[in-house]
Amino acid sequence: MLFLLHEALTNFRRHGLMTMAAITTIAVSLALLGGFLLTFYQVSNAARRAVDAFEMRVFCRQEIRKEALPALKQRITALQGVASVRYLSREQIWAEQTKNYPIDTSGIPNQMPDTFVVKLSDARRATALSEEIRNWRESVDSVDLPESEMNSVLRIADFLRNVGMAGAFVLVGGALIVVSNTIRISVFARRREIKIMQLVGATPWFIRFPLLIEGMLHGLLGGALAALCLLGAGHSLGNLVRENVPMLVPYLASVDMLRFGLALALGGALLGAGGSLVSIRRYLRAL
Amino acid sequence: MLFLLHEALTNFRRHGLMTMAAITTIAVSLALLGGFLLTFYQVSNAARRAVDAFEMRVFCRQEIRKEALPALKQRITALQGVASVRYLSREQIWAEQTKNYPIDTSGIPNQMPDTFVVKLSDARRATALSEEIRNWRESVDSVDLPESEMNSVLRIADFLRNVGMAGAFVLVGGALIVVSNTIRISVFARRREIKIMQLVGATPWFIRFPLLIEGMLHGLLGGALAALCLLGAGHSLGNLVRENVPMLVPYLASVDMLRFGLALALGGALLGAGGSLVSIRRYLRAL
Amino acid sequence: MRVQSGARIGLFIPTGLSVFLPACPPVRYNSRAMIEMSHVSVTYKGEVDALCDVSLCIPGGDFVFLVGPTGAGKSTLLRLLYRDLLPSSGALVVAGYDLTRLRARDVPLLRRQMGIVFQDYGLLPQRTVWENIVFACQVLGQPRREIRKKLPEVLDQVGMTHRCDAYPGELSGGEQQRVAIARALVNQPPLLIADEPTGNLDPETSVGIMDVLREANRRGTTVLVATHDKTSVDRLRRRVIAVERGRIVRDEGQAAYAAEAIPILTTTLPRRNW
Amino acid sequence: MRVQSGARIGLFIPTGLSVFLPACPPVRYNSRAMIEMSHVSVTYKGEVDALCDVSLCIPGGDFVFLVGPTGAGKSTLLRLLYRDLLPSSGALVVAGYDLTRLRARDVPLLRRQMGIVFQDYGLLPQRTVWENIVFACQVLGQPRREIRKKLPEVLDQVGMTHRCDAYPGELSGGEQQRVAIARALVNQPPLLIADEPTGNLDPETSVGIMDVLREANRRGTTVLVATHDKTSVDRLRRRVIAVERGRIVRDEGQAAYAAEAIPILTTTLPRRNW
Ligand SMILES: Nc1ncnc2c1ncn2[C@@H]1O[C@H](COP(=O)(O)OP(=O)(O)OP(=O)(O)O)[C@@H](O)[C@H]1O
Ligand SMILES: Nc1ncnc2c1ncn2[C@@H]1O[C@H](COP(=O)(O)OP(=O)(O)OP(=O)(O)O)[C@@H](O)[C@H]1O
Ligand SMILES: [Mg+2]
Ligand SMILES: [Mg+2]
Repeated sequence: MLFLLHEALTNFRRHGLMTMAAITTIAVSLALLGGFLLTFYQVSNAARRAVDAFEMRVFCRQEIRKEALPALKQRITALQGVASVRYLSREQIWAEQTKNYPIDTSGIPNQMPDTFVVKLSDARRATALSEEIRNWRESVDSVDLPESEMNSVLRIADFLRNVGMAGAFVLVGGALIVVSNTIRISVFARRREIKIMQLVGATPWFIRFPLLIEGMLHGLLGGALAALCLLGAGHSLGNLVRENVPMLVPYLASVDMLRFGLALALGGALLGAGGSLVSIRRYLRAL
Repeated sequence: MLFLLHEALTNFRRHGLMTMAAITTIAVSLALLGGFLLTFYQVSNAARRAVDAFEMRVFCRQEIRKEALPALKQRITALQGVASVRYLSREQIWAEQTKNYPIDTSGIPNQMPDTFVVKLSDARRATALSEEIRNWRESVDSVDLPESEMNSVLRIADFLRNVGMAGAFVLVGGALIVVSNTIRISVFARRREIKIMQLVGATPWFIRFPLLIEGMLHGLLGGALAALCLLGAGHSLGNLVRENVPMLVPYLASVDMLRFGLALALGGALLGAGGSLVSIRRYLRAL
Repeated sequence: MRVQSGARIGLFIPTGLSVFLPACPPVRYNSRAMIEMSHVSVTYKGEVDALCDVSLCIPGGDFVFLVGPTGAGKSTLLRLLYRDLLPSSGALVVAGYDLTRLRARDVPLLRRQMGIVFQDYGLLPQRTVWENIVFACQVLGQPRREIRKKLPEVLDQVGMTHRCDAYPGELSGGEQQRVAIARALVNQPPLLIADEPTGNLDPETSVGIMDVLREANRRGTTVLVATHDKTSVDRLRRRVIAVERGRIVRDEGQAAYAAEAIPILTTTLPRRNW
Repeated sequence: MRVQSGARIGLFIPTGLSVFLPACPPVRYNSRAMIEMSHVSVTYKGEVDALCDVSLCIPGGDFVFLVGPTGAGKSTLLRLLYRDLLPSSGALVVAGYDLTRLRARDVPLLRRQMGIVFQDYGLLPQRTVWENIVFACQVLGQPRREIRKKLPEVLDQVGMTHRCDAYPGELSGGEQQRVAIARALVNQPPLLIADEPTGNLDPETSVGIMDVLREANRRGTTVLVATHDKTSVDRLRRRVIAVERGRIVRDEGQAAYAAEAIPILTTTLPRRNW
């Protein structure tokens, strides 16, 4: 075991160029893949938050009694898909109106209704919810929902998610192609060595294992390199966002970069090991 | 010449695996690069159009004479950074207001001013323009500019452009690394052949030229493959956008995909040729 | 970490290595013959007939020369024995393994029964002379301490002790050939197959190498040598199998040798006018 | 497109090819000697002294054997001549080129003056026998029609006509060696360097190959052959240079040969007890 590991490590020295090439190629592929996944995650997260930012406004009937309001608030809160409910009294609203539009409101009585501002936890249920609440005729006058904007944003978010998923698949495919090509070539360049080892009586596993470990190490190092790059890039990008476009900050999702990096490195290792296994098999099978 | 080309082509057959690996790797790299560039172009274009969508409203003084309005319109249009000016008479506006808010407007006289809706050709000049127009005290009452939203969008657009540029550089670097690795390995695998050719008396160019052509063809084919994929992907993405998120259509830029594909293929050829040249030199220099 | 235990880990191959050896050994025939070939033919790519209906029996402990002009099929015959090739037809039993029925995963077991000197040496280019020979021992799962003990001896036999840290690319043709021989000998295999082991050696060294082979034979190894070196063939006076155009044209045992020595060797006599 | 013109383009190498030949040939010394070596030493990697203070003069038209035990430095000496190596010290003029001053880009010019048979054959593995030999001609910019005319002859000389569409990997050792010899001979170079050209050949074929070399020599080619094949050395009775541990220990011209033949050849005599 130890000896085979040692083999794999000395192979690094023996095939300097190949090692360098394999590691950097894997690093680039995984960095691109990881970068895309992170971007995709951030974008779809931002889209989700944009949708979440939409509020539904429930306007109560003018004749509603103040005592009935807490019960109504309760009733709305209890509905499925509602995240939070905030009460705005008609006096509050009117005070604000008169402050903002002194000309338009001068000499007019307070026509504003008591209002509940409803934040939704599931934007997709918005229409259904508004329908339901609108049916409470005894207390609710009307429900205001920025339906068309919300639908637009929802559709865009959906679209982005789907396209992003497809893109991720394509990228994974691309990374697989590139990495497997690299490993295949580097095993191909050693087919004579493999042949000699077989002729000397080495079992397939005896040949395969060091190459496997080597491929795994290539993948691991490449993945780690990619993770490092992404960590750095993500950090400085985060800073840039905070400095230049602070209005985007609420839309940022925080990512556990340590975990992500680990996943990337492990993914690389898996990719490398798998790639070697597959490409060695060809040369081992020919007796 | 012809003979050397023939050499390069038969090398395709001689090194099947290498050829396949090189072409697919180059194709993947270039497709990713191209895809990123296209996305980046679309996004920054969309951001630009979003900024362009903002309008400045110029409210005229109540006492302005109708005859003075065309001159004013002329004057605004003549300003630098103004794309178009649309006139809304106070009567028009009031009519719309009364229709939309019958309760709020009933029994009030028309307080609306004559208004010019100004589309900007350069959002960056918006603040300066508004300042200037605001100074025309004799005819202009006030200027309304959605400054904060506009600034937000502008900053986001700028940010996206800069990050995109950086991303493009990183991607170009990544593609260069991957492609040069691939070509380097495939030349490395042939170093013995190159050595033999030298010993038989072949001049460096006699060795280099077929490899160069070969690298170029790899790049060309890889680039063409990438272009084809992008063409297909772009087309179906465009259709998807039209079907699912029609509200995004006005933000779409049309790209001359034929030209883009050609550029990609040519870029690939250049990359391949350059990569081979550089990596062959190493083996040629050693006597 | 104690140096002592670290050193031990470094020196021994852990028993976990045994997973790399096939679990159940295949059936071995109980035959006195080391090599039994009957009606074997080999056709490359359906075109070149390299061997035609060759039958042959080499008992264990024999020392056999395989001679014949270039392209006669000597290497092809040897490649059959270590199952680098499968015969197009015919039966073949080597060291008790029926090669026509041997499963692919048992091939390493067969090859561990033999030491092989390849015509093109077949040294691993990225390993030093020492590492090349060590590799052949590690394949058998031998503990490193034992390997370290026996290596100097075999290197000394072929006279390559002074260059043991060189890479094959840094050796002369003859030196590479001697390393290949050392690698084949190091495990004292029951069967030794040597393809042109003295092709790049000067006559003196050739004689030395042949003596090493003879010594191995005396210790019980069956030796099969393909060679053009008729001087050695002549000197050792062992069984000679002559191949020509894929057929065995002569097979002269040790007994018959003395009487028919001259006809075989005519071509090597300096005076021959060709 | 007319078939006729298409065929012509295919058959001729356009004159545009001349850009691939260096423009100005380097100064060539007007010396009668084909090879002049004086006080040449070669030290590999600062450790191994492969050649020590070797001086040597081979006039044009000579036929010289280079003999010596393995690792003596024969291949090293030959590699110097085709500038695969630069001497660590000393002066070296080959075919009129001063190798210590030859610019890298003029090296191809030097190598075109010679045909080389490498000890490890050095065939291009991805090309057939035919293509390998064609390549050596194309390097000189010869028109394809001419190449096609002379190839069969040289293939016939080494007896490889029947295998001319095979790849080197599909040939036996001796066959590869013969292809390498054919490639070296095909351009009828002024200088022929052969490293162990008969190492993998049977005695009969060896004699045939040596005759081919002698024939080339008779047509004016200077021939330098490193070999262990003392039968041939003996038979041809030419100048013999013996190298041992990097030094020239004997240099016996054709004239001196007859008298001193026996001492050189003792080691090849079958009866010698070693
Ligand atoms: N892989 C192959 N494909 C096709 N033909 C082959 C292959 N290997 C060998 N041959 C042919 O089979 C014949 C016998 O080859 P083999 O290598 O057995 O000869 P040999 O007796 O070893 O010759 P030498 O003494 O030159 O090594 C030759 O004609 C050779 O060209
Ligand atoms: N690239 C190298 N690096 C280091 N040492 C080398 C190198 N090439 C050859 N040598 C050493 O130089 C010495 C002379 O080698 P050379 O190849 O010239 O011998 P040779 O006379 O051709 O032997 P042979 O008859 O076996 O081919 C040998 O000891 C060899 O190990
Ligand atoms: Mg052979
Ligand atoms: Mg040599």
